[in-house]
Amino acid sequence: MRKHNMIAMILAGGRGTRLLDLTNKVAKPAVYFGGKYRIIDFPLSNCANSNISVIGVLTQYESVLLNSYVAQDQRWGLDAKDSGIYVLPPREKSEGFGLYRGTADAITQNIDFVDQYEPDYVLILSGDHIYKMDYDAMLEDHKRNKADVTIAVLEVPLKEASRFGIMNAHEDGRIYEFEEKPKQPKSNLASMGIYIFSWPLLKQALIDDLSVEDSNHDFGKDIIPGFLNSGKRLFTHRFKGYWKDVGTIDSLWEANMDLIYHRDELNLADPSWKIYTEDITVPPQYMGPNASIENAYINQGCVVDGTVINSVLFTGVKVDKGAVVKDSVLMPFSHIKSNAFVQRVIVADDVVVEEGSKVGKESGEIDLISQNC
Amino acid sequence: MRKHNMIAMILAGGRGTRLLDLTNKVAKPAVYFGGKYRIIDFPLSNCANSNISVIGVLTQYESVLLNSYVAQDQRWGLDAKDSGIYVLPPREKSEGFGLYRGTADAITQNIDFVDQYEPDYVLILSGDHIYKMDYDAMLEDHKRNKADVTIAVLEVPLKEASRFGIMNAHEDGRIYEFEEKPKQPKSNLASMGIYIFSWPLLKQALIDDLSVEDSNHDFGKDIIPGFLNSGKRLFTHRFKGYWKDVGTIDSLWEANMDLIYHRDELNLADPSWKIYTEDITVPPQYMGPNASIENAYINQGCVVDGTVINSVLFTGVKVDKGAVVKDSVLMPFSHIKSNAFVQRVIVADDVVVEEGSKVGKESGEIDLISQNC
Amino acid sequence: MINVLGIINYDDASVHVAGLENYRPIPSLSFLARYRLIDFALSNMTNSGIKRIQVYVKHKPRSIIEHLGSGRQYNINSKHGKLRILTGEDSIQSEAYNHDITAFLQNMRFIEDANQEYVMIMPSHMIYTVDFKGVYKQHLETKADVTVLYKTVNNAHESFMGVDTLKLDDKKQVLEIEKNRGKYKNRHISLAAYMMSRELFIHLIHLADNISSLYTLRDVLQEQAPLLKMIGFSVKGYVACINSLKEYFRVNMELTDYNIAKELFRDEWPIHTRTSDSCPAQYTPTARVNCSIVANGCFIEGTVVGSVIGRGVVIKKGALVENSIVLEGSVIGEDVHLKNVVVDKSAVVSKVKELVSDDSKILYVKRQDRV
Amino acid sequence: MINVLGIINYDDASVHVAGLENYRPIPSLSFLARYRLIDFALSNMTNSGIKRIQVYVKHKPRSIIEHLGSGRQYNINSKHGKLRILTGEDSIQSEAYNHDITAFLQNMRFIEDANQEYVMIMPSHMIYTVDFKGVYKQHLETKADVTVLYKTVNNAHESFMGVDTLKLDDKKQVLEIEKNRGKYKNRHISLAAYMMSRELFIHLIHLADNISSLYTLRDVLQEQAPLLKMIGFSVKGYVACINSLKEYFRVNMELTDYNIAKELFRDEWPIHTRTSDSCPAQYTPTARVNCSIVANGCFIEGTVVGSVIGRGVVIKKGALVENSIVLEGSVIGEDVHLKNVVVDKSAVVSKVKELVSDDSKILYVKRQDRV
Repeated sequence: MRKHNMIAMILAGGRGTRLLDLTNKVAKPAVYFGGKYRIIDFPLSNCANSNISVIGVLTQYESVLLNSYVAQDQRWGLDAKDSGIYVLPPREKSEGFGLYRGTADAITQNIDFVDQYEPDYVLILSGDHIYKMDYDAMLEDHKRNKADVTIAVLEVPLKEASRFGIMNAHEDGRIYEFEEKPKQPKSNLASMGIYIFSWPLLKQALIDDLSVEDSNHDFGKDIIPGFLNSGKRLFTHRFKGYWKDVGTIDSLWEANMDLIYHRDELNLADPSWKIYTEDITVPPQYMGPNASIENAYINQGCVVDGTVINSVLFTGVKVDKGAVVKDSVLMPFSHIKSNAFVQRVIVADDVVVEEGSKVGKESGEIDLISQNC
Repeated sequence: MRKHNMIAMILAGGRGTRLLDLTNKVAKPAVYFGGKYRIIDFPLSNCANSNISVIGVLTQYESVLLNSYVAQDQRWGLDAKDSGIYVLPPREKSEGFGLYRGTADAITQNIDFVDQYEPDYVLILSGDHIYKMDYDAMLEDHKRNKADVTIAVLEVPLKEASRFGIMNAHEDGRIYEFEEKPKQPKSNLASMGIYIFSWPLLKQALIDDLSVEDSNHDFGKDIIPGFLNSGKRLFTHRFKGYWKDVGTIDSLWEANMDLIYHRDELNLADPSWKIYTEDITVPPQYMGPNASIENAYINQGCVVDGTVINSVLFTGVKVDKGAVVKDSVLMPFSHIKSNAFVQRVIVADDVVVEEGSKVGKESGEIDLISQNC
Repeated sequence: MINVLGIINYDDASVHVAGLENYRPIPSLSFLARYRLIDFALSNMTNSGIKRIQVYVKHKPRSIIEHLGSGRQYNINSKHGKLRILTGEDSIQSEAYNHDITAFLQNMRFIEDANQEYVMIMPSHMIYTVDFKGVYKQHLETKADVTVLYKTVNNAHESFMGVDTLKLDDKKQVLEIEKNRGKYKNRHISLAAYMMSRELFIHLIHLADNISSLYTLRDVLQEQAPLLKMIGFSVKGYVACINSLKEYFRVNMELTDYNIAKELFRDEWPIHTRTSDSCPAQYTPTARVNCSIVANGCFIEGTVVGSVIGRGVVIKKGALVENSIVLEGSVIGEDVHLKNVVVDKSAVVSKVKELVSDDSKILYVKRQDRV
Repeated sequence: MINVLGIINYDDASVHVAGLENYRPIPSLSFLARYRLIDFALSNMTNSGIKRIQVYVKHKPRSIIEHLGSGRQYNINSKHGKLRILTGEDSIQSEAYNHDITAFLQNMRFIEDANQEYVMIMPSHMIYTVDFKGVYKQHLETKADVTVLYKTVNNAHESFMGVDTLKLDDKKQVLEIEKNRGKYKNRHISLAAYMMSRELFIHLIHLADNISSLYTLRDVLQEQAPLLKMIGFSVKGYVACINSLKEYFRVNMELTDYNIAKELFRDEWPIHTRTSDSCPAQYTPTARVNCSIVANGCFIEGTVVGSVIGRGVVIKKGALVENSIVLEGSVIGEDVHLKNVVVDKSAVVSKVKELVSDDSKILYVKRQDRV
């Protein structure tokens, strides 16, 4: 097995129950975003663009779709000889079966997997977030600081800081304190849940953590505080740019709308940092004689002969003549039939909105349309 | 998702305990065979050569190595757009966690996976056997016979037939009876555990089987007899050629020796039906000034400066000056140091036989050398 | 499974797509915003279960090499299958000698070493879909020496100029092959796609070479037609032949009608191509787009009508693109008006505000040009 | 990470491996039973973290296209990375004009569009291992215009004929470049491998073209050497230059000594190549093999001494192969005796039982020949 400098482990076990029916059949990281992507395309593409070639994806729950989605490593170019994406659900061992009990435990149960590659460093990521980030630059920071742990942090408005895990750091970036959702935050540097650990050190900490009786086996609650207490060198890595956790139907809708209203914040057209995804075989998009398109983000395979305003249309969506789609997100292969009226909704994949139907409302919460109507 | 005519499901959950230490760390399908291969390379390469492009591999137990091995689908050329090898260990569902309770249950728990590809046919295979077989020809038989189920069978000596599942069939190949290990076998056609099912039919049978109280959820014990009883069209597909189940150290050693003594039976040099495997980066094999090679099967990366007789040497094996290797199988990167004497053994991967050591014996059972000595 | 070696042949020497062909070989001509011509021939082959394919490229192989890669996007198994790109290996003194028979002879060992019993030979400039499993079945059933694909058309007086037409008897046996000179409306147009045994193919190559060093496969087939059992296979559905800039333009325009395009793009017969991993097309509040085909990665602020817009094209505010084809990566500047124009890759039209022509003449803007 | 575009350049026009070069370009020359020459340059690049690589191929690109594929075997990410095969796009009238500067000019847009700040240019006929991260570091530290790799040798009177040598001052600054005429034993041999900014590279290409349409990159560098800060980077370990059949033979033979080969093949610096998926080598009870390198897929019944045996070679009973190179797929028949012979691919030596030469002259058997 070829030695690798750094491998990535993506925590993709999130169930995403607040995304309602969207996560009935798929785990949250496999939820659609941005006209052609799934959320987990972001960390996976970031890895590929950051020269990381081995990735473990830690899944849990009903995840056959997520598992088979990420297993196609050529989608992210990770099909070179010593590259690969490996799906790591909980497994039976001779000592019996165990679900992952916490974020740290998910790694602990896969120490044998990581050891195969003899990495110097391990990058821990979440599969739930939308952002573009160069992990190679973060590793450079880690090395320059001679850090034991480097934690990516994001400036948040101070008044919102109490919703996050906050890192209190010296000017040189060295962290002296970590507060989970502090009532009186001392800083506005929120942890993004992205860590680089020197692997031998992490491995030892994970093994030690197994025998701590009241441990939650969690990075934020146990491993990071443990390192801080034992005087290890923890450093921040500042991230600037778009970052979003799309935990609810409203925030998922908002993030999609950001692509229309805030094109520069999350620019998916940048050729130097492409987000890769599944390549579905469909013809190019067709705009019919009655089409009216205004402020939209539309993927190939769409056939539009109606009106589309301020909306995101995924692969293969059809909007028939006379139909009006406003302020909405239409997921793959959904079909808005003629004279239907669709406003401020997310239409789930393969859903048909029948002729003349009206869904959504002018204001308030975003509706999820997950059944034909 | 593109519709597929036939997909394959490989039962790869075998623990292989009779292979002793060889299966401590890896499941039986990942055990090494034939100088450069692992056992599961055979069914996987057969699939690739038979134009099957989607394969589910059903694993169980401690299988991280097996899982990451088969996940590298480019090894078998299965990295085209709509191709892939998918690892399917047991998983948690909303109704709780379950191991695979039997061969049929392994498929039942993955009905959702199979359904993604809308196959007309499903091929069920075992990951444990060494053979070359064209499943496309078997499918042709299945279609021509308008069969509901086609079962690959092999002629075995009648006196050994009572060790197998025996198919009693009419002249046209239609099976009228199945006997598991019969004391008085009526035929010598043994089931190879290779089935083609028309998927809609199998799916219904699997669902029905769930509610049968005393079912073993096993193809041989439940599903096949059930189909026979209900008058379905079951046909044999005759296989001629080399086939081996390597369940013990002795039979694994024998199968390796077959490559030297019976070159024509399992010809791995045939360019029209290659067996594909991991491509480990090593230099070509070196034969030193003191090498003496006689009747051997030697893979790239080996460095031989000693005597090798009637033996199989895997990738990267070293045999130093003055060492003698006779009638043995040396697994990857094992090292026989100078003046050691090795006879009738399997040396496990990475094991070192020290200078002057003597292992194995002239006759009797084959020893497995799994520790440095 | 069909026991057939696929061969994408050179396009006929009479195929000339003025302007565009200076920069890439015909097979890698951009088509309908996201395809290359060769995608249709290759998708037909792999969708039909042909797994080993040879692609002969005359000139400038780079774009083909990059577009095809290992053939993964066409669902070719990268171990058991094989997509081989073959060029003439020796330097050719005169262009006249640089034809398909020369290329086949130079690569004869790859034809001889194949273990398929039959070959299916076709060029890449004919656009249609066909299941070769049906062709194979007919070929075996009729015991034909050669099965030749054809399309019965009623517009041979306007399109398919210079293309071979077949004179068939009532059993579809080919009696004669002659060029379409545009005299008649109704013709059986040969698609220059042939199935035959590999043995006969090799024989014909050597025969052609013996008769004349300028003979092409088409020439030897025409000459041998009376001696061979050559049977036609009728192709249904949409067929186009891209053999001139005029036809290239007309066909692209015709397919901006979704009802016509549906004949070519059927769910069960995917046309595969290489993904560029570009993001969805972006339309700003000022965009107006009708009767058009738009590829991913475009950024559209202006008005587009009856046009084909390639990947990553930018159409700026106030621009009006009518009845035009804009290829990958080009920029149409503010207030520019295009009508009946083909803009080649990575060009910028911004200084000249009017590039307007009537239907009878198509304007062409060169690759990377600044206009 | 290093911010470098890798360029595999044409080999020097003085490189001629008689016989073998008629069938393939130098970069795809078979080497040491299972490699092609280009594997070494490419492995050096990808092992060093160079992810975007251009390979310039002069003639007969097929074997290179097939060998390289998408570059997966060299660990190039197939999305973010890029292995691009570039050929001269225009037909060249005279071979003298068909040099590297012409090829760079014809593909200038791919050089201009790259977003790496530096380039690393090297040919494929020099065999050695080097970590370009070290070169990059030195290049930045010394603020050199050009860093040129060299090897200090003591056999310049026998090997490296016609290769550039460097005259260096004590700070490794290059004072002069001159051809090795074999007059001296101890020389600093230039490996024709240069690191420079992409900007300077583009400048030099245009400069060369302005000075003379026959100037190569090497020529302009030699001429500009006094004006540039050109610093040497000393390569340690095994270095060979395959510029003649004699050197090709000698180097293969030299590397049959495992102790010498160990210098080139180090565990932490894998030399990648394309797998042929062949089975292990088979030795029958009559086989005798010493001091030799054997590739997979061979079937050996005879005696092999001090030789390099390529993939899938068959050596029959009674055959004696001494001090020879047998390339892929060839068959050495019963009782045939070879000594100091190079047998090209897929040849069969069976009728002539003695092909024996002394050390001073190497015999060559053509590809697919029947002897």
